[in-house]
Amino acid sequence: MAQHLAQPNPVDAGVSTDGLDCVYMRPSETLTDTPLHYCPGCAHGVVHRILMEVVEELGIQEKTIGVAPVGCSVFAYHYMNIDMQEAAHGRASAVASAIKRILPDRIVFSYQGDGDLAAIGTAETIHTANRGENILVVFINNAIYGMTGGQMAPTTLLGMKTTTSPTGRTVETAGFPLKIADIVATLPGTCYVTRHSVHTPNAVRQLKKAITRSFQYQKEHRGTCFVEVVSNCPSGWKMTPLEANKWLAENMFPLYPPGDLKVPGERSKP
Amino acid sequence: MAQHLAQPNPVDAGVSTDGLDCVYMRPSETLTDTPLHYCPGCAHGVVHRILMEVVEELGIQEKTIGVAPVGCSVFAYHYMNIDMQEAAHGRASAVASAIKRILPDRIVFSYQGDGDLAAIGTAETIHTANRGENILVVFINNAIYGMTGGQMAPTTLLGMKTTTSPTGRTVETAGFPLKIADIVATLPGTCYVTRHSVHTPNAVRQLKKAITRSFQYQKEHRGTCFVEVVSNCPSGWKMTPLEANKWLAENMFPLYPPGDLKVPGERSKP
Amino acid sequence: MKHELLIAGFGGQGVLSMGMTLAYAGMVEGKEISWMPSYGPEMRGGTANCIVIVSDALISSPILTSFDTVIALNQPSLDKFESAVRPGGLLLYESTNVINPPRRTDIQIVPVAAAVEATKLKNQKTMNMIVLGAFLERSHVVGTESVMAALAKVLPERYHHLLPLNETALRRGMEIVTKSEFRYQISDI
Amino acid sequence: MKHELLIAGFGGQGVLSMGMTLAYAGMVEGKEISWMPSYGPEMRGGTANCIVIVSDALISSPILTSFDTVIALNQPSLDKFESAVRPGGLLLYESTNVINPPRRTDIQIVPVAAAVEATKLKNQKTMNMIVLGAFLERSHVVGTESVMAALAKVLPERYHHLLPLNETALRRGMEIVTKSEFRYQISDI
Amino acid sequence: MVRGTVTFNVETCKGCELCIDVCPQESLALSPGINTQGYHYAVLIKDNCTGCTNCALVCPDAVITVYRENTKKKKVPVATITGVTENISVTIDAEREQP
Amino acid sequence: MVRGTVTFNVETCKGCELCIDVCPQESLALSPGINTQGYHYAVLIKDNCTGCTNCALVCPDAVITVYRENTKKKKVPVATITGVTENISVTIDAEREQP
Amino acid sequence: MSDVQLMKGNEALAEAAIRAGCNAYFGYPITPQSEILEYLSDEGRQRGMIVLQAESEVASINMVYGAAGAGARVMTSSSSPGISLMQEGLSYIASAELPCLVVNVNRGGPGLGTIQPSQGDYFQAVKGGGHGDYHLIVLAPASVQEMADFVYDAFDLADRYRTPVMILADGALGQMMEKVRFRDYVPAEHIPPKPWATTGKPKTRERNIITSLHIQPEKMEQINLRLQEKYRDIGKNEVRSQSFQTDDAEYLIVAYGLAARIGQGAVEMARAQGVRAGLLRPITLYPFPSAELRRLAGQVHGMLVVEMNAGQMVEDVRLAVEGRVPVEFYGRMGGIIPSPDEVVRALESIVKRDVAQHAEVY
Amino acid sequence: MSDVQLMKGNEALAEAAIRAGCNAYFGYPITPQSEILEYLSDEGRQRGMIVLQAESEVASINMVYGAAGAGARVMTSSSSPGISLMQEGLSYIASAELPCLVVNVNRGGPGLGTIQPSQGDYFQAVKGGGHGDYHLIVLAPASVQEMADFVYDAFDLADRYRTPVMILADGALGQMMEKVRFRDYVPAEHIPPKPWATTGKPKTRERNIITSLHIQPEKMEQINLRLQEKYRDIGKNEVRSQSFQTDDAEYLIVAYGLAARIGQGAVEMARAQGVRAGLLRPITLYPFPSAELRRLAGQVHGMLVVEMNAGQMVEDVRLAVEGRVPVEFYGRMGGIIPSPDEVVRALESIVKRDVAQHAEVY
Ligand SMILES: Cc1ncc(C[n+]2csc(CCOP(=O)(O)OP(=O)(O)O)c2C)c(N)n1
Ligand SMILES: Cc1ncc(C[n+]2csc(CCOP(=O)(O)OP(=O)(O)O)c2C)c(N)n1
Ligand code: SF4
Ligand code: SF4
Ligand code: SF4
Ligand code: SF4
Ligand code: SF4
Ligand code: SF4
Ligand SMILES: [Mg+2]
Ligand SMILES: [Mg+2]
Repeated sequence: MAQHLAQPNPVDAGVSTDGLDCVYMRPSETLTDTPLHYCPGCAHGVVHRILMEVVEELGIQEKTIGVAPVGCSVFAYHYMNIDMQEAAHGRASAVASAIKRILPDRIVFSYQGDGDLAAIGTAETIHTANRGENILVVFINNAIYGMTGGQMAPTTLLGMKTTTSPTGRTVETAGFPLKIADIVATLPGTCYVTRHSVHTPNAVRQLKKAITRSFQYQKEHRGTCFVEVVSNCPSGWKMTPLEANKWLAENMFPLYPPGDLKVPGERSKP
Repeated sequence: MAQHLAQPNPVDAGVSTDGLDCVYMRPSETLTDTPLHYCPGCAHGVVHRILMEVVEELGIQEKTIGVAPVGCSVFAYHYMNIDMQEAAHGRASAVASAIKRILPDRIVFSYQGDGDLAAIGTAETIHTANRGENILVVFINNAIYGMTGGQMAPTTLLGMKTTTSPTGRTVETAGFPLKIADIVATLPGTCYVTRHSVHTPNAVRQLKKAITRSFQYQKEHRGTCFVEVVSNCPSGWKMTPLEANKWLAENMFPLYPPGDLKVPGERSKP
Repeated sequence: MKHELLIAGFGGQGVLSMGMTLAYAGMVEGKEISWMPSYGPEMRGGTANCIVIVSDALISSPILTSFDTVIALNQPSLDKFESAVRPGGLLLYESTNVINPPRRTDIQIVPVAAAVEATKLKNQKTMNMIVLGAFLERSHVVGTESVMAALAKVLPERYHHLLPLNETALRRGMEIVTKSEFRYQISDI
Repeated sequence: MKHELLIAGFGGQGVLSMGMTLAYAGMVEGKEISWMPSYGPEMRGGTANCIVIVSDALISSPILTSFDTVIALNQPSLDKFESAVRPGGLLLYESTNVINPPRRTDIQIVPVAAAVEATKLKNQKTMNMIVLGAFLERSHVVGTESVMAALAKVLPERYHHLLPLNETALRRGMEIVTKSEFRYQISDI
Repeated sequence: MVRGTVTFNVETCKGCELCIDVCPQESLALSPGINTQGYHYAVLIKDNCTGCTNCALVCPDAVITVYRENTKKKKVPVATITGVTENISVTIDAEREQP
Repeated sequence: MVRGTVTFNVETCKGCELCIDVCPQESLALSPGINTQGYHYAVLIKDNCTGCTNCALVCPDAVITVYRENTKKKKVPVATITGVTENISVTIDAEREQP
Repeated sequence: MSDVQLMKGNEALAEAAIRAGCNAYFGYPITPQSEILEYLSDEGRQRGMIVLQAESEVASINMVYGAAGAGARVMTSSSSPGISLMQEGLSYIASAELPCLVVNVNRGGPGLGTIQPSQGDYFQAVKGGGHGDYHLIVLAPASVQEMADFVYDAFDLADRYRTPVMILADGALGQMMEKVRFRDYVPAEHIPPKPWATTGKPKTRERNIITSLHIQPEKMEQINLRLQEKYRDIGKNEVRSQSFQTDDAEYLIVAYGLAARIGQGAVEMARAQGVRAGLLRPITLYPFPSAELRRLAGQVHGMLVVEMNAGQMVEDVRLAVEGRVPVEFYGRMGGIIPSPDEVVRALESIVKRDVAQHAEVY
Repeated sequence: MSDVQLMKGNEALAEAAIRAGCNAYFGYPITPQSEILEYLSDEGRQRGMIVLQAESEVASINMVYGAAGAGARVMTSSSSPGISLMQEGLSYIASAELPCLVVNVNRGGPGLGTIQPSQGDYFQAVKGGGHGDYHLIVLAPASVQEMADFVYDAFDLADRYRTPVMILADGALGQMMEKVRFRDYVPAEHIPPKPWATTGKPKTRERNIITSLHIQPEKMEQINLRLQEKYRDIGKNEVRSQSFQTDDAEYLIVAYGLAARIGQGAVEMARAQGVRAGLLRPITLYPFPSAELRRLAGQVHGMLVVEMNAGQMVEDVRLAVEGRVPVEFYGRMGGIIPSPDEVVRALESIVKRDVAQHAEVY
């Protein structure tokens, strides 16, 4: 945790930090200085930071390769200071599978939105997990297509208004919200499937633990780890960040409750 | 059951049928006279016949539209005397969904192999079921790619030898057999998910009931019905038909046990 | 007559609707018009802009890199588009939150403290109308009546009670800009 | 020299390996050869065929519609390919299970009761070798030694104990065809 | 024992033997000869068929038609009474009644 | 009460107010002014920050650095004994021991 | 003027689809055309259209296949990467001869590229990006008005020839607002009966089969010959192009879609400078107005093809004129729209060279 | 002769891939090329290759993207419908400049079509079936021997230019057995270092990023200009074709792949009949041997393009000769292979017409 003791030069000169230790600062090595392009309050930023904190703290920057498909987080490579590949929409887990098979001793993760992972990428998601690829899949579930301007996603809640469900999602036209993590958890190839959020400090702390665990399991070749982050999309939801996080807790958790869906028993792969 | 009483002209003149009623004959209306091109003992033929028996007995020939994608059963339209569409590999359920939405009062089914439905068609399968499309999906699971010459399918058993798993399927290279019916059963869009076979007369009788039920539910707009038929592929398995059916019961049933995975409680769609 | 203009600012400052109002006004006057918004992910982070062309003749390209007029509603937009004003053109900007004013000497530069005025009108949302008024006063691309007619189209029915307020804002914009002496005369060039 | 031939029958009658043996034999003799199997779903239902070309010159197309020789191992193949034999060409067929023999008068027709002979050899699998022997006797496309050498390549190691049996079958085929008078002489044409 | 029989469309039989395997009466076998498709086809070799339809059900090629004797007896009238001018009463003994 | 403070990289703040919401001390608020990105940015408005890091954890833009006083007291020697030539025994009264 | 409206190209196209009696839309969001799906999800559904947001473009195009096969008037829309995913489906649809409309609001590629306007998908649209010998009828609108008008034409052509029709626009045409007036159109008067559709087999007819599979080469060749025959007919009957100041033109600009508008601007500027320029604008990219270009090749001294790509349609122009006149190319890529004055500069260089040559000659 | 073997084209290609040091194969079964996947699943795995049967062609091509981006020598293979599904991925790979080999064993289309041999995917392969301005280097083998040899060339070209390379064969070349001898090839001597690959970022270098996204049009145009520059280089350096009896030829047959073998047969027959025929066989379909064709256009009286499709390469031939000589086309479709004598008949008709014309002239 070297960087936690490193003394940064405080930006607003006003505050005095004499005799105080720095107990929290952004990861200095793994997170670039590029300002994030996300909308104010967007969860993507938090998850990016946490991921990079873990990479920095585990000292695996040199071994980690990330894959981010198109979606608002397509620019992840601007912010994460590690080798990265941008993937076609929905194919991140296939791309990550291939990278991992070529470089089995590297730590590989994909970072995918719900439109990406649960709609166009459904087949790749299921088969990556079913093959038990030794990677971490980070699943940002904000129940909407953020980047393209707020269309309905497979994860969109019933009754939820989006630009393609202007009167609210109905079962007749669009079917039910897809709980893909629950599906993935049933597959023998996965070793750790868990659902988190970043709307409170404690939630963030939990997520960080989950990601750390996932990388640990990956080192042990336990199979696929799948971390869902129930996220917000203030812009797509047409709410303020505070409203969005409140709405998230009240409306998304009932359907997507935080917690572990699957934890490793004995290694699922001999 | 009109056609059951109709007296056919017996083919081999030798046998006398005087004073006997015809208690079983191939469906005369819905099954064409074209000889099936399937290999000797192939389950496809039985399932074709049963499907058409039900269509004939329910008197829905005029209302029924079938979709068969590429796979050994791509020629289904040579045999089933109903309007049919041939679909691209993996897309049958998407094609069927569209047909049903255009013609909601018709009875629509897709007839798909395991390579088709559980590999390339995974996304379409899951989303068709998740939307609760009012169709019947008939899933012929013979644990192999028959038409292309016996390659491994997602459903191929561990240790099973195929042309692409010459030393037997291993988890390391190919992951686990995919129990897609179990996944589909978890989706709220489905109303009836059941697994059958045609390797014994009783199994055939059961399958016929299941298909009849499925069409009934479709009339009631209950959502997606999914009927898996654990099938054989003597050619792909390199066995005689008798060996194949024996092997099927001994090796496939443990992983794909026959029986209902989901039966309708109260209607899953309001 | 052909006028090519760019309006840029933060999302939420009413950049797009301001442009659309102009376009409608042009339509009301039977002119050829095109309205081209910035679109897609570059809107993340909250900046928006649109290009409006009002012309008597057919319009070839709706997307341009230099303009007769640039209206900048914030510092980043000002920095980004100052150079896009054609020599002799007009650069009109909301000055309240601008720390580094434009430097060019070959164009007409008009600062408008619209935010301040908007506060006086007790409705920050009128800011863009004030700026629009200022622009109309300077350019006469379309008539004020046409703009009011356009507003009636652009504003959803449920906001029509705000039409008078918008007119007031428009006129206020016109007043303050006539008062404001501007730093460089076209003649300077 | 160039010989184009088609072998057709049920899957399992050894159609493909028969062709491959010929091809290898041609290779052994340093000839240009191509072997083209029927492939894909038309194999469902159990018929198979392959086209073998043995030539001194470069081979252009591996797929043809007419042949110097057609070897038919069953009735359907006979019916389907009788017409594909070039005038003056050779039609050789396994006659045991054939109900409707060929009718053409402009080609050489050689029925071979190979199945019967195979039963005598107590191994139905030798049927195709008997037919092959008959063909070699009639056409001399490749030498018997080359064919034996080829067999050693085509047969997987674990079946090499069967080589002698295959040779016997080959020779048996040669004998019976010399005995069998055939219905039409080339001279008839 | 119910009397039945089966007929085969021999030309479409592929000799897969599935019918033979499921016949409880062991009434079926493959013919030594082959059909024009080259298959040894299934034939009835005994007259003990009960018309249970097992064979037809498992046949992949819809080759088999099954017949069975009709076990339901037609009702036979016990009496014919005509020209009735006055009320009469008729009774039938239980034994002779049809089931 | 532990003493802490926070610093902001104001130019990268987007004024989402998430930090403000989670501060147990209500030490934060948005500034009336805006940064060059046009956002009212978060600032420390009280000196009661405990350095709990809540704000930094939820900040989507990694704007915040948190400082806290080091509560671990350094050990102070209770005596210095030098030039010992013979065995001696030293005892320290429990009270004066460090926790 | 009463019913003139100010609309985005994407919205105008969607509105026209509703008015054209389009029964169903299957699509997936992608910039810069998501407004089509969004408009139809609202207006379209309200006005009785089946609008299904599919799980992917692959599913979309196959749903179009199914719906068209069931006799519906049906469409999908996407942008470059999404259209690439539809290539297999398009080949199937063309082969099974199913009428439908596919809209490509072209963005800058290759790869994920940019979402800005581009004409980089010309080859894919015109030569057939899918496998096998097939073609789409390809219409290239140049204004919001045409984004609407061509929808009617597209559906009618699709039905007349039982073939997929593509409207190939670009991001700018999709996103910009212009004036649009909707043509009167009564679907019932245009939509033909579809006796071949799989609507359920009555006793009175043979079963209908929608397929593109023909294992026997002879049969498959027949299918292909029929398709080629159809493409010849289309080439005879449906070529459309627009001329601007070509009568006395010595130099011809050839451009389609948005680039044609730039070209028109350039022609005006060039003429102002005394260069006798003209513009030929292909409206149907397939079938291509080759005859008209051959005719003009006899008249002009040189041609300049202007595209928002690296040079694609220029090949069809060269194929048409077969060396009779020099054919130059000017293009911008990656989402950049050339300005009329760049085009004029490019034109001038041709003029200069041409004059120089003549100098030599005489 | 010792190491001459009798092999199927698909197997020879797969064997060559192993010998070329191909690290990984990702693919999905489809006739007529499944033998590639099958051979590699057995031999390839035994010899240390990563062989993954993907869930689809879409997954396959994106796995190729990932593996190539991670620095591996990697390939996939499929046949027409499967290749259509790869178009988006191919566009990404070309844009991200990732080296890889893609094999298309062409079958008859469009749609599901037939599994018989065809050349119907020429346009898709050469003009870019995917979106945007990109090209694949396309090699067209004509024998089982070349099915093997071109694998080495393909991988080397892919690495040299950081571009996807396609081997475009047909069902017959994949399925037929011929003699083949494997060239000596030491991968280590050919495979260059790949400092751009995402292998994990050491402190000593900036992070590597594999992407095809460039939101700013200016940037995206730069990428495109670089790609076009690369394609020009490839055009300069890598054109390959084969001539047969062209020196004194008066009539030229132009054909590639299997059709070229038929063409060769036809040339011999024609010459036997006294017609001075020759054959030019493009080996690289992209870059296309236009210069050589232009040269021959100065020599011959006419050209006959022979393809197993409705006429695709013929366009590139016409583009090359620009009307200098008449260019006729003869093709068969749906999986039918033309016979040498059909071709000769087609050639004769040209000869007759040509002679007639000359008659007029003198
Ligand atoms: C093949 C293809 N189809 C569609 C798109 C357009 N597109 C880009 S991102 C995206 C989905 C974004 O939603 P999500 O994956 O949930 O990510 P988010 O932006 O919500 O974080 C879509 C549909 C594309 N780029 N490529
Ligand atoms: C896009 C595409 N990929 C691959 C193929 C080749 N193909 C045809 S059928 C088939 C799978 C057959 O297996 P299955 O679906 O299980 O049906 P079965 O033959 O076993 O009944 C494949 C891979 C194809 N036709 N199209
Ligand atoms: S659109 Fe939604 S997901 Fe995308 S950056 Fe904005 S808030 Fe985040
Ligand atoms: S290959 Fe298998 S599935 Fe196909 S017909 Fe033969 S036995 Fe049936
Ligand atoms: S009907 Fe029953 S008893 Fe008769 S042959 Fe068939 S299986 Fe045997
Ligand atoms: S089951 Fe049918 S096909 Fe098989 S042997 Fe019996 S009759 Fe013949
Ligand atoms: S560190 Fe804790 S107390 Fe201090 S400002 Fe942040 S949230 Fe408030
Ligand atoms: S959470 Fe971060 S970005 Fe949001 S207001 Fe606080 S400091 Fe600014
Ligand atoms: Mg999302
Ligand atoms: Mg199967």
